[in-house]
Amino acid sequence: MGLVVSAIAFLFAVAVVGAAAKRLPQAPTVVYGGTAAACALIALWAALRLAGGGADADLVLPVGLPWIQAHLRADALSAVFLIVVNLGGITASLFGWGYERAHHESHGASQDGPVLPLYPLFLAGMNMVLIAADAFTFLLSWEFMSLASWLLVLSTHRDPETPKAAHLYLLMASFGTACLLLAFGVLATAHGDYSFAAIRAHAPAAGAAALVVALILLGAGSKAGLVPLHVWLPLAHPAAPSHVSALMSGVMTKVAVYAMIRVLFDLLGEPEWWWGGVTMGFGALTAVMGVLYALMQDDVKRLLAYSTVENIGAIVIALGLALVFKAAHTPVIAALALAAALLHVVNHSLFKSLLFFAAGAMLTATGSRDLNRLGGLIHRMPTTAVLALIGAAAISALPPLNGFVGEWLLFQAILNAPALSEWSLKIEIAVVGAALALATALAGACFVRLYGIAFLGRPRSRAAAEAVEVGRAMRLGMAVPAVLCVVLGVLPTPLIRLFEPALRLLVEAGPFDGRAYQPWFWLAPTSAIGNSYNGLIMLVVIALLSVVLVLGIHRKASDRVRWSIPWGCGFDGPDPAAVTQYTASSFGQPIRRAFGSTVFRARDHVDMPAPGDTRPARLSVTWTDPAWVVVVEPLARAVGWLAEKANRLQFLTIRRYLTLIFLALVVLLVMVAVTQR
Amino acid sequence: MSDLGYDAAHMLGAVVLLMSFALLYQRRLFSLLNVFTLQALALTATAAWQAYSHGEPHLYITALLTLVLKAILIPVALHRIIVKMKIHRTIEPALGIGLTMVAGVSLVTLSILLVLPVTADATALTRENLALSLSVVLLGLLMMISRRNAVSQVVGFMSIENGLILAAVGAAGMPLVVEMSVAFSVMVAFIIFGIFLFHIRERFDTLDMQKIESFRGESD
Amino acid sequence: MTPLLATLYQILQMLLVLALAPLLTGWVRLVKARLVGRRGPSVLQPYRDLLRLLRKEVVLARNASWLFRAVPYMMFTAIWLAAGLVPVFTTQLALAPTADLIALIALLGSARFFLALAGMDTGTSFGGIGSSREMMIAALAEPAMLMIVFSVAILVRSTSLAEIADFMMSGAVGLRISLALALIALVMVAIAENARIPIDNPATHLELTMVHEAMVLEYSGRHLALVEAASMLKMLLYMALIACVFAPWGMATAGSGVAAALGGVVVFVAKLAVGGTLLALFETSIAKMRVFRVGEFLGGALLLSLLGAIFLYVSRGV
Amino acid sequence: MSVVAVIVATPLIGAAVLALVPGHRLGARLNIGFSAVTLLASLVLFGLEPSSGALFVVDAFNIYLIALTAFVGLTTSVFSAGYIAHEIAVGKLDERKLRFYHAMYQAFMFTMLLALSANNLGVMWVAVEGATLTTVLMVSLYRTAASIEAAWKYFILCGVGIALALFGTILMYMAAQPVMGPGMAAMTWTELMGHVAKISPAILNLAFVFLLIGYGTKVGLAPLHAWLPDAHAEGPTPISAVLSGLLLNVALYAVLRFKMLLAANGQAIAPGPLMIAMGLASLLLAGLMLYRRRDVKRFFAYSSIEHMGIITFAFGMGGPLANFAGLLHMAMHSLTKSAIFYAVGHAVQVTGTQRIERISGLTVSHPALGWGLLAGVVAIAGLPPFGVFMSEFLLVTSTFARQPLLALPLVVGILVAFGALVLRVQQLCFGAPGMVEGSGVPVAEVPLQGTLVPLYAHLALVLVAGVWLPGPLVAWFQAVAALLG
Repeated sequence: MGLVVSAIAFLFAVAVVGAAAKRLPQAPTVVYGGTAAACALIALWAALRLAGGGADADLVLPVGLPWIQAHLRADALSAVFLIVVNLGGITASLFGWGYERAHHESHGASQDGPVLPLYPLFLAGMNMVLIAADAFTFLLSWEFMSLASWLLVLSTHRDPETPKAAHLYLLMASFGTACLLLAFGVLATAHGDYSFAAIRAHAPAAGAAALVVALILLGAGSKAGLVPLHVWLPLAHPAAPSHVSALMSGVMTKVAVYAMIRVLFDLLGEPEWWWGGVTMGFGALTAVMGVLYALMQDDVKRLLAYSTVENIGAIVIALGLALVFKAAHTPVIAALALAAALLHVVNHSLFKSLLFFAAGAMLTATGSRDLNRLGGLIHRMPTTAVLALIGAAAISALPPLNGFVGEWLLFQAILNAPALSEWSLKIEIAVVGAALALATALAGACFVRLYGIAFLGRPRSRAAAEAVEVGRAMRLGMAVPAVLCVVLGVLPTPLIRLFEPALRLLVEAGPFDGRAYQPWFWLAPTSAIGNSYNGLIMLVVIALLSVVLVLGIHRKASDRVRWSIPWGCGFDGPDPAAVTQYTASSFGQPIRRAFGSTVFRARDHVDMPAPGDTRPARLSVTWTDPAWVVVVEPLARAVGWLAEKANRLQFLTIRRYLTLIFLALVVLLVMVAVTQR
Repeated sequence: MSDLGYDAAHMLGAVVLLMSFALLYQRRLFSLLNVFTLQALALTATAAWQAYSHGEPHLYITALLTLVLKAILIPVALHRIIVKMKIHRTIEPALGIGLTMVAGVSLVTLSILLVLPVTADATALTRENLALSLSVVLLGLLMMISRRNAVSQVVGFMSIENGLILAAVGAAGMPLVVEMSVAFSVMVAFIIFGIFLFHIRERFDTLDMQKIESFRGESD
Repeated sequence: MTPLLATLYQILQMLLVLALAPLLTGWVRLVKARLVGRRGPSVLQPYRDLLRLLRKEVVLARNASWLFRAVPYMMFTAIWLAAGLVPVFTTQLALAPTADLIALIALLGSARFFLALAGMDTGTSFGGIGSSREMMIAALAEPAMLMIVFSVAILVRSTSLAEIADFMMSGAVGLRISLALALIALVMVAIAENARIPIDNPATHLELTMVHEAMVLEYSGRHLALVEAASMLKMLLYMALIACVFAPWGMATAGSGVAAALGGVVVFVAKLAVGGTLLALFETSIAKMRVFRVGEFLGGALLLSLLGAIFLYVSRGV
Repeated sequence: MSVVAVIVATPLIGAAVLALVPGHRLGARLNIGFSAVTLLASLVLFGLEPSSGALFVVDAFNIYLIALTAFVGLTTSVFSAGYIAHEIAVGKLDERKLRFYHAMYQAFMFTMLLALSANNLGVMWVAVEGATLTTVLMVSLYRTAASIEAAWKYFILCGVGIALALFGTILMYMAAQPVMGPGMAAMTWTELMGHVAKISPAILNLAFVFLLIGYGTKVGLAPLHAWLPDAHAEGPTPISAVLSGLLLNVALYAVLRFKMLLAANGQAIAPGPLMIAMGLASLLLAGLMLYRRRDVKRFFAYSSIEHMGIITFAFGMGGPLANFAGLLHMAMHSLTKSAIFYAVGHAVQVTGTQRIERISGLTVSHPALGWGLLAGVVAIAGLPPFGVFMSEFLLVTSTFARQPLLALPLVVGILVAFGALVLRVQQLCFGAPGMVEGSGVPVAEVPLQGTLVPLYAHLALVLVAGVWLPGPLVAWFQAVAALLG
């Protein structure tokens, strides 16, 4: 435990070096090297703890609230998330180092705000949340994490959109913190003992517990991006530099998931059956809405951010299922669902980081995140293209990659719905399952669109046509998560085994309990629906079949190849702007028509020139986010209206101010007169 | 304490309150000043009587201060200001006189209601004194907010102060009365000084919004 | 059952599906031709077409990347493997525990994912049209498929196809509304997934209505042969799937011997013939629908399958 | 007691000396010198036993407030030295005014320290009144129409407030006199605390209402707050800093002393609901007001109202946690808000404007200043790791546990204000820096006058307090929290 705290302290020290970046030319190397080393240390420590059974490690520091001090504890659950966070930290540091250098070379002295001093602080904040074991330390770290990431978002403050995004972000983050504050207010004992140990010892009454569940869903949900609290996420995540976006989307949202798990599974004690039902419902809404939003985005990073919303939805569905099964006293199934959640947490952190890195690489190479200005990058950036393809396939839950394993486990849990006794839950789970399936399928469409438009086809701008592959550090930063995506897809069982202590801590069972035959390369969880999956064999068979196929075909078939110009309806020139190929908007059209016209009020506007006019026709798409229309805008209007009304008080005459004093006095006196009766 | 002592103190206090009502009733500035002078004289008498009946010589100083400042200096100064600065000699009530009177009566009722629960361990004089001074203070405040004219507002402010002194001299053996009344007088002097020096004629009630907004850097 | 025999069966199945797929396509074409009063090509014509394509040179779009050339192999392998996983003549397959019905659906999803990417690789409008429509169809077909799995799996208490077939053969399930709804939904999905009328027309090259054909428009030579063969395999796969879940009779099971397995092959061929005939009948009696109506068609499938899943709880025994 | 006398006397002597010293440089140095002596003397208090006499009292409540006041007095005098040098340079102030300014500054410190250390309620009242007079004169220092207007408003409203407070004080004496007999004892706080249980509650209630309204006006509680924003905006920035950082605290301190009496009485009305209502009103009103502010100093003045609302709410809630939070918040707000005003003072001087929309990109043009301002606003907005976070944490959690319905408006108010603070600080600190008002010079090329040491000293203290509170301070807070009921 001392090691983790020292590593976090080291992150703070690195931040100080980062603050002196102007005077130290080696500062980027020191900062990113330092953060990578610290993260590696913590991740390794956590992995070793888990491998050793995940015993609790405790430490009390003489800081924080004076009468309880700062309690730190790394139990199995913390260890799991420490691995996730720091794995993300390592890859982001690798990529960030290359990213920073590339930007330094191309832009010279940066006009942007500082990233170097804040980046380690952000990592430190996330790590601190995970090891906090009292409400004060927890929320302090939580809000510190928000603060650091807010400043990181503001590093691109010269972009006129950024301040709006940053403002909304910090506001929503604080709204979330406020909800968590209230939740811990209920949980803490009356004497101000905010330590988790004391909270655990005092189970709240039923009503209070319900309140806590609602507040946690609001508080942690706003950070994780649960619909309709997601509005800030697709604005803020993309605004930061790409490696920070990766951390925010891939890792920070997981910290929010950690908060949900910590409170719902650990601190609140025995769950009620409807907690999971509500949680699941939000998850399903989030998953479907998130991916539909993503399908309508033309901005690569914003698309990825919306996809994060979708994946968080999937994770929250899994959490809800686990809660439901825990409440139904079927701990093994609960463990199965929770394992699916944790696995998806790891998976999403990997492929989302990878994809954000790829977006950063595209941004570095072409200077654009607009899909309609990209295209054909597979020729100019071959390594990035391959790695991004792995990421896109993994996030689309294609076997034998890791995204599919999480999905598979989750469906196994869903299929155990008959074990429950509540009818409403059974039916809800069926609907949630359909929603999840829909979201997964739409995610496939979404990433075909992203990858197809950005990497395939012909360039849509000169910058894309002249893109250059990014440097070695950035490629390495992408390669690590890509390799892990494959490895975890093929061999998920050892990872789930590693997480087992956390599952036992939370639901008191493991997903493999009671199954005799358990080789390490086989995924066969205990379930009423007996099943198994083996990505390794699948991969081997696919490889074998491919070899057979290629050999067979090439023995028989002609090897002649001719290159030719495809028929493009008469349009074909070297000018990227005159290429007739599908754009991001046109690709999205069928799905937009099927889903978007009612939910998002999506409308296509075609500007068709008259016959004989050589002007190109233009298609523009407009759509509105219902969460904005229903939640954000009315709130903003209400505050604005009230502020306008209140503002009149600034311009009264002195006599009227005196009247106010007089009235206040009289009211108080009347109150005294009345209460004295 | 003799009955006479009690009755006299009571009577004088009642005169002060009566003058407060009279202040609310005035429509002309000069008569307002005259009524205020009367109130100050009544207060002087109260302070002097208390000094005599309770044997507290320092209250004579209070009486003297009240007499010199409130009954002579301030009315004279205000008179000069009105003349010199050509302030309108009629009072513009922000609240109709009738309504003001109703409000005043309600305030006095409120004061009495508030004082009623004061238990018997306080002397009768304290209770009476409390009700009277509370009424005077509230009426002074009412005067300040129901008149648009700066001078009448100053008068209202000073009538609040009269209420304070009435309360202070009535409380047996209250220390620091003199010090506090001196400190307070400094404040009143400040106000008059301010009006005089900065020509704040109607600042109490500037209705020109545009002007205020531009002052405060708050306009668009 | 020895692992060796299971492996043998598995290899046999892989070869069998490969061999039968063009035959099924040929059969459907023949029946359709006969139904509209033409003589039609030979049942073996698809084999000849494939061989001819293999011998032709490959013409590649100037802009095509390695992905374009790799995708036919990738998708063919994925569909081949998927087809190999559906029990057709025996439930005793070596790869059965490797992948269940969910994994099978995902494998098909992978194939589609890469084919859609390939459609966009050449940088022409047709590829984009095809890919975007294909993904829209998939977005609805896949969840419908998973809901069908949901209904069946909850009844059978397994998602393993072998166990589903075993269970269905045992007759313990009886007649159920859920299953009926699931069957209808599955047929609808199968029609959509195989680009059959009324969703798509495998024989058209009219740009406004093309879906699948638009996506693979730039393929030629051996690549096209692979793509075509994969489509044929996929059609066979879906028929085998319907047969396996809803009409598994005649399949060899755990206790039965090699003879039963051979019998299973014969029964399977017969099932295919019946299925092909039904498909041809259906296709000749219906008109193609507009592309944007497809969403409603598949949305209907999804709702039917969801209803089926919910009906499970209403009916007895779950 | 002699130490307290030294603490109080030093600024008084300072005022006299500075009134006679010509030359603003010498004046500024002497100002710093006297403030430093005061601070040193007040630090000595930490080593002494708590004691009380007829005139002065030193107990757990005021010991840290005295030190805090002396400390902020010193740092502000340091800031002021740089500030006035710039004002002289641009011709907004002259030597004569500065002599007056320095004398008044020390006089103000005298009244603050006297009010804090006075044991006699009458003396306390006189001191608060003196504080009003001295600051009124300083607010109108620039003699602009707006500053005179502001000073006038300040003076009238606080004059009425102070009159009501005096009435409350007299009532307190009237209540105590039958029990404790005539004389000084009935106006001495420590004596009153000893006998208050026997005092009839009726007059006590009445007294508290007048004291709450009276001193509450000086605290800036809504709807009594109207003087505060203008007084902050129009006076010299060092004065804004001490107004927000010290005067508001002292007025609240006075209210709390009386609240202790009520709490110790036992039968009197619970003052909690009154304070909660006024605190919430201040919080919500100020939070909304923040959105329409265009003047940067007025903006932060409203933020002071907001925080005074939070603190009043905390003391209204009562109980060990909320009272602790209130005491901590008082100290944190004092340090943070004065730090913000230092930063704002510098920002206004380099950009030549007080209008928020004309100031931008401070982190780019003057990184040390910009990040300092940002840190200050982050701290005042209640973000960790600064001290305000700890107090708001305690307040919100304990309120929600006891009175969930009260916690909602509290949280809503804090969030509304938070939104405005973040919005404006982004405008001030980020984006591209502009030109100096009325000239074509880029702001980035204007050098910073004076030192940023006071700003960062305050921020450092607030930062440390956010993660670690010294033991003695916690013990004081807890003792006072118990007395506050």
